[in-house]
Amino acid sequence: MELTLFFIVAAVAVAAAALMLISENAVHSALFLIVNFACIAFLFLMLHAPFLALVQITVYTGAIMVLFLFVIMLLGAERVQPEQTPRFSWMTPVAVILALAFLAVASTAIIQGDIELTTPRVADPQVRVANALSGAADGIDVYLNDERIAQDLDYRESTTFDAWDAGQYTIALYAAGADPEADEPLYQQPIELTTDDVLTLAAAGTMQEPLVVVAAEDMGPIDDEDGLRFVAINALPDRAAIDVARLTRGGERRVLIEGLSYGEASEAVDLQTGSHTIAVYPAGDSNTRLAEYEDVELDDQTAALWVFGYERRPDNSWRSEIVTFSAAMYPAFGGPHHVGELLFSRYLLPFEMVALVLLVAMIGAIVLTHEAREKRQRLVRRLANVPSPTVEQQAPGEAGK
Amino acid sequence: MEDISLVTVVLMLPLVGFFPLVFVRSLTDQTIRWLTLTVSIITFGASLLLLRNFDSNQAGLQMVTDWEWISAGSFTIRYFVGVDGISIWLVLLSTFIMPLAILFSFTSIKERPRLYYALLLLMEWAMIGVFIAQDLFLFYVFWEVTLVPMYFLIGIWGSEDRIYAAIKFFLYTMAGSLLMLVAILWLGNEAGTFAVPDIIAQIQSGELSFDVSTERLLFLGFAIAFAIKVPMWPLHSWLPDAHVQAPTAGSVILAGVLLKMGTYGFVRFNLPMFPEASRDFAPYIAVLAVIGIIYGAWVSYGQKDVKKLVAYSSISHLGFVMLGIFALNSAGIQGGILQMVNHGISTGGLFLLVGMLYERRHTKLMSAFGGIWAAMPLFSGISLVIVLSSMGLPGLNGFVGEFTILVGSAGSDVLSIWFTVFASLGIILAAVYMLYMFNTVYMGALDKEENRRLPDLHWQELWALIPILIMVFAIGLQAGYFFDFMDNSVSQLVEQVSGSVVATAGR
Amino acid sequence: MGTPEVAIELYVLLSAILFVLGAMGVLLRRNAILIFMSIELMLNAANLALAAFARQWGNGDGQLVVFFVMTVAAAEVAVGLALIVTIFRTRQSIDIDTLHMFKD
Amino acid sequence: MENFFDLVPLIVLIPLIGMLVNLFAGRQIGERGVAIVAVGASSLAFLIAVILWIAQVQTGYEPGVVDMPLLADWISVPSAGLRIPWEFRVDTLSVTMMLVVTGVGSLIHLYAVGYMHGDARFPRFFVYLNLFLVFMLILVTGNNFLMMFVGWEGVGLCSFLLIGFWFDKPGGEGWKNSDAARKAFIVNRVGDFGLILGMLMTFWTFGTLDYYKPGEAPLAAHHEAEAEAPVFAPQFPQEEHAEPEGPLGVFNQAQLWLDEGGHEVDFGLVTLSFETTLTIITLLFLLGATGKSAQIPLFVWLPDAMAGPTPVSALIHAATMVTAGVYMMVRSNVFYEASTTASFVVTLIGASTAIVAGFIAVGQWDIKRVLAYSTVSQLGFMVAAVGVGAYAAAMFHLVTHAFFKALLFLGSGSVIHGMEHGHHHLTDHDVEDHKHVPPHEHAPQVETERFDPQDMRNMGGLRHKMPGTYWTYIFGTLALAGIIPFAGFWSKDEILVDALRLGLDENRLDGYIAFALLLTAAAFTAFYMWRQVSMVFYGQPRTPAAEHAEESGPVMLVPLIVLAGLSLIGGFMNIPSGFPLLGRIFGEHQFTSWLEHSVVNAHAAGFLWLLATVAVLLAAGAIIAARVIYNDRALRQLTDDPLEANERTAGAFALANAKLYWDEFYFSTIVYPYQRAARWLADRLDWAFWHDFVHDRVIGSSFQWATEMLSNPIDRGIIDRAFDGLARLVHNLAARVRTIQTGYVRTYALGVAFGALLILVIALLPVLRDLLGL
Repeated sequence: MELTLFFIVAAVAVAAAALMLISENAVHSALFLIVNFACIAFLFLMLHAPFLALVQITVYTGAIMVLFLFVIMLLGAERVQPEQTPRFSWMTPVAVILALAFLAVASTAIIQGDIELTTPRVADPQVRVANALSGAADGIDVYLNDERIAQDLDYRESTTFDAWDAGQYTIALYAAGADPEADEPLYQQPIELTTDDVLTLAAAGTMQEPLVVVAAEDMGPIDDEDGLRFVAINALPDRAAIDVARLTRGGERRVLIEGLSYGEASEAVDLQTGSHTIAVYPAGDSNTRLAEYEDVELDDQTAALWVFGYERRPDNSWRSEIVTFSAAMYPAFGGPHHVGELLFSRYLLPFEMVALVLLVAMIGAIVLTHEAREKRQRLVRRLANVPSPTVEQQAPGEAGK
Repeated sequence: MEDISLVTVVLMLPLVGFFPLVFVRSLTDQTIRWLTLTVSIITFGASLLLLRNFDSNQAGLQMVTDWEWISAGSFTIRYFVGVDGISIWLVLLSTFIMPLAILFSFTSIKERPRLYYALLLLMEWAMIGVFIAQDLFLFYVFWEVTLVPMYFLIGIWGSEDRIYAAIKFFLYTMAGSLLMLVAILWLGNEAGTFAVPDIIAQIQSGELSFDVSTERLLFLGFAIAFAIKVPMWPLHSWLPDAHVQAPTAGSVILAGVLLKMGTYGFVRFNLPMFPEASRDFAPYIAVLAVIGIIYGAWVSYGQKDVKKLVAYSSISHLGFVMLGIFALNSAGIQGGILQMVNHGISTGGLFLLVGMLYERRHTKLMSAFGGIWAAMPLFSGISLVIVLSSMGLPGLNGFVGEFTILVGSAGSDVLSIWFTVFASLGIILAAVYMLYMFNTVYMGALDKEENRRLPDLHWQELWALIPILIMVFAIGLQAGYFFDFMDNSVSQLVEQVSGSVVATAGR
Repeated sequence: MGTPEVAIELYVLLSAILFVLGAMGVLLRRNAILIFMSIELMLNAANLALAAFARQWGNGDGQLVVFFVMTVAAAEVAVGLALIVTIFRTRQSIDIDTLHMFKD
Repeated sequence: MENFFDLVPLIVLIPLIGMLVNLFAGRQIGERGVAIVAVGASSLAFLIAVILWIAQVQTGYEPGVVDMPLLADWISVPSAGLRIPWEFRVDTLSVTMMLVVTGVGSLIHLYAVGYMHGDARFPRFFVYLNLFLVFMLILVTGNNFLMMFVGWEGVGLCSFLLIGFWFDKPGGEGWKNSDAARKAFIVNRVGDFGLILGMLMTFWTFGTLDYYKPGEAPLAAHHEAEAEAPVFAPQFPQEEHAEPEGPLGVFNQAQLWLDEGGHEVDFGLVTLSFETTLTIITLLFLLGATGKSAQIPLFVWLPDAMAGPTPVSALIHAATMVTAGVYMMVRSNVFYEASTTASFVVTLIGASTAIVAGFIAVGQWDIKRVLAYSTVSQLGFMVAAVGVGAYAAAMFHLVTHAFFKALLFLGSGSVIHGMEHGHHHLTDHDVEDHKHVPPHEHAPQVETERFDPQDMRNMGGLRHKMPGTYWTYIFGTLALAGIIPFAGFWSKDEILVDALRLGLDENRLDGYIAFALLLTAAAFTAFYMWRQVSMVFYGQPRTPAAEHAEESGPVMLVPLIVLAGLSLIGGFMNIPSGFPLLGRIFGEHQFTSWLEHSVVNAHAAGFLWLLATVAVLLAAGAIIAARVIYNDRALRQLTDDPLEANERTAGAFALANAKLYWDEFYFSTIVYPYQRAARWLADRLDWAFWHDFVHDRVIGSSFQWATEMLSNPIDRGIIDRAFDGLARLVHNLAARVRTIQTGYVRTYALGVAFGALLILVIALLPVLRDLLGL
């Protein structure tokens, strides 16, 4: 379906361009060009560039082409005088050959070239730390190799995402304030960061058996307006694999994740926004309900991380608890939000420069089209000093005699 | 230093006039002239305030402005300006000479006044900058900027051979300053800063030290640039060309201020930054200075052209200045600095006089004149005073400088007494060529018809000369006042050079 | 955002075709305004390619460049049309072949 | 009475004010006004000098130091220890000089009013005269060497201006005057060279240039004080002798070091013993003195200086300025006393100048030149007196000489004035008689036979025409010749006695030499003076001008009469001890004892009957000889001098007439070589060689040569030949390619498209290669 649409639009675009090229009347050419631009705008939409499509329509078709039409009308330059003796008759074949050659080379390159359709590379691996480890009094410290990435992180708290170079690291978990040189870590494990990873390092378990679960999150945009996405981590102390299910209002059980083993993170799962009741079962056993969490509230367009585990109560008893960490999703690709974000962060300077260019161009246009006043009188430059008449020279001493 | 010091104000004042001249096209010639004159007089007034605010009990820099200008890597180039006893009189000299040159130009410059006066103001800006810059790089920038207006002044408003002279002037000076640039970069690299006081402090504390040959090379790098500017014999060849071809105001500025940049450079940079090398080179430089004194005087006497005579006399006079500086003691250096000012005033005055003669007769050959005292009594009377000042009549300014220099060189620890003896010969020779000029031009019978009806001074010319006369007498009779300002700064400098107590006379 | 349904090559190919058409317009037409429009076409072709690559890499940078190209194009059009108007005023023609002052 | 010392700045300021008034308002106030201002100023200055004299006497000859009002220190470089204040010194020596300068000066001012009457630049003349007084008074009143130097150079300047006063006389005379002025200045500068060096050495020896610090009394040498007590002992208490406190002035410091002995002076690179230092300093000062006081070898300017108006010759070149050298040496008597070598040289120079100038004077025709050489000769007497240690005698002779030489110059001026008057009278008559003669016929005659009113050959018999002038002139001549009891006798006698005493008592050779030369010179003096008197006043008028010469007016005669009186009685102020009667009337050695308060080494000479008799007889003999040679017969027709006519003396006379070829010698050995060298340096070395050859040719052209070298031989020889073919190829290609440059936009666009394709191909080369299986 999309392919068909593309072919139709592409055909229209090419046709419009060709017609523009051959129209004798400049007004017609302009109108064809508008069609072409509209087609391109449509293609932008298909390329997940809604913002550009919008701009294409408003700026190009709306402003620039109107300007063209205006100038054509103003000058009455729909047609140029046909030449008596065509000056560049040789030009047409040469240009056509050149164009064909260009096209041939380009298309070969495109078809034969290495345009790979792999997953897009977004960025360096992003890492954050979340603390779902109940019982640590002052929170925890987490080290990636020797660098501390979280300090005194309290229970239910998480850090923000930070970019890291891809590579092998060791992750180590300490009680808050511990000296990494001297003290033994509570837990450590190797971890590999690869590009495009968005990882949450979730500390979980109990102080007796702490562990760090590496959860890969998907922050990419969700098509569904009300959608959200979550990842679950099994940190229940009985160490069994679990199933996670959602209980509907009607009491129906919709399984979201099956067979999540201890210390693992699930795949990202999409979910509708709203208040949910989540239940946990041993894997494959739908009768024994290990825990049930009511009214888990989740916002739309967020990525959530659920950690199933036990929480130590003030009276030192243990209770099953779900700890939720959420983060905002990336904005929709190509949307105004996305473009705007880029524009005002990484591209601020070019943006300003372009704005300046625009300003200068405007002033330039005004100056150029401004009716020139009568020409300023040019001063005739004369030689500065008139040479002196030479006077007969006299030797020193003689003058005084 | 957040507040803008008075020094910066003085520096920027000429630009206040410069920009309207450049950008406002509708000014009439008359407006341009008066605007320029007003700006230059205001600048002079502001520099007089410098004098009032100056604390002569202090040796170091005063009225400092220190801003970061360019920061590239480890290099920080600073807008670092200020005056001390060494530079204050030279700043004043610059601002003093400028209105006179401008006033004189009223009648003599008819072509393209807007450009001309704009260049003069640019010149003033750069000259003040040279004397107040305390950052080597900033100094270099100003130093080079002075070349540009002077190049155009000679090249556009000069006489017949102006292009040749302008290019020669430019190339000659440029050649020297490139060496200086290398030395500046080297030094800045070693010291990690371009700020002169910092470098001096580092050198004095031993934090920064060079081996002998490096120090000598650096010394020479600066010295050659300065020596060309002074100009010291035998690097003087550009001077007569530039002077003779330049328009009068150009000659006045050239002799009055530009040449001082060289001698000032020696005092400001060479002595405190390379004390060892200065002591080692002092006799050699003094030899050149003494040769310059005698040679300049002698060659002056052989000239037929008044302007050339005055030009060569500069070589002689600046030889005295150099001798004083490289006596490396307080009297010598202070005499040298005062003599810079004196030379600026009296030789500037002489060039004005020559310009006035040229305006009237369109020749500068001495043989074309004779006996004009009878025709132009006022002009000749004033000329007499300036000529006498130039040849060092006691009671006028020239003598005080020369005498103090000789006192310094006679008591110098690095120069033998013979330097003084030969330099004193210059006093005789100065009388010889100056009186030769005065006799042939002003005295004798008025036997040339065209000289009979020469008009006496115009009021503008008179007003250009009166300040010179005032200064001639003021310095000549009250030199103590002028020395007061520099005494502390110079004795500090002498300590830096000699590393020991200042030598005093007697015992 | 999965893989695009339409192969990116197709977009790029289309872009190439449009570009060549634009180039031919520049070369073949004598009307200065038309040449201008052809240039706009070429710019749009390039934009299309950029957008396609952006889609392919899932990277917003390409789109940003498109945005900038559009802006500069707007500037260029403003100045260019102004020039054309001025030239028309003096020469009473916008035939590019009558303008050959470049040589001297 | 000390308060009166504070008047001393006025003595400088009053002439200064007079000068300024005449400078700025001279044309407005008219000749009379100018005269009143100028003469008034100098008279007031004289009045102040008199007041100071009285004040000196009243205060017991206490020296005083007075600051200049309005002005602060002149030069002060604290860190170098250099401090030159504007300070005036009032002591007996300076007051003596003040009295002479202002006294004689006032008379000459008065005389000049008459003499310069009607001159176009009358006001300017008096501006210069007053300016001269200013500088001369600074010279004598300054309390340090540098202030003296201000005056020293300043009077030189005035001398320059006044010698060249008539610079615009037509017919080459103006140029001659200007050159004479320049010569005076430059020759003086040569002397100043020595003076400056001497001052520099003085400064580095003593750390100051002050004669004495304020409140400091001159110290006499210890041995001197004991050995030979002055007739009048110094007035100050003994304690002040012993322990002076604080920094001392140069003279006291020198005295102390001399008394201590063995002091050394450190001059940076060399160390000299104090005595050697003093010798060098004094010799350098001597060079200065030979310039200003016209001694060998620098006396040549003074005769030429007679180009100036006669009052100038009288004031500057006879009475005051030229004695500055003597004053300076007397002022530095402590130095000269200490150095035997220097004294010897001084004696020799003075004595030989006296005799050489005396000899030359015999051969001169110009009335003023005779007097000029006479002045040189008399200055030689004074310098020799300094050399033999007769400081008081030198000053005494200075004063008396001021009287009679001023008188003689003014007298000669009166003669010249009368002659000119006669000449004018004559020419006016001529013009009146020959009114019908067209001017152009008359004019050349005047031009070719220019009348010289100063040539003594044109005079004769003026005794009857100008009796007042004649009698005063006789007084002056007798005084100069040293006939008792005129002033010159006493002072000259004292010098001779001192010279002889030096020889006899200390057995010093220079004493004998000085005595012999000076005695001979004295004889010459009497001879040439009477020769002059004979030629001017005796016999019959030899020209119509002389015949019509008229006596000058009273304004000129009054100063003559006053000066004649002074020439007669001026000597009585220093009657030597042992002279009968007069000593009892006027007191003995009054002047010497007056001077002793400031000139520590001044001493009085006794009186030698024999010597006095011999000297007077010698002078009288010379006068008689002159009268015999220049008798009325010889004077009747005076184209040749009788001495010239006589074979035995002709050679000597020619030599004297040519001034011993002294000028010629200087010109050929110094002036011309210097000029030629200057021209050579300027034209050849500096311009042709250094400027044109080295800079333009060598540097400029070698740069050009290098570029051409790179472009021509290397390029043409190697690269060109090798690539000639290629070049031609490229050329042909270019010719074709050039057609591309059509100026049509579309062809350019095509080029761009072509280029774009090319780039694309290159960029995609790997892809294409794969595609084509390469």
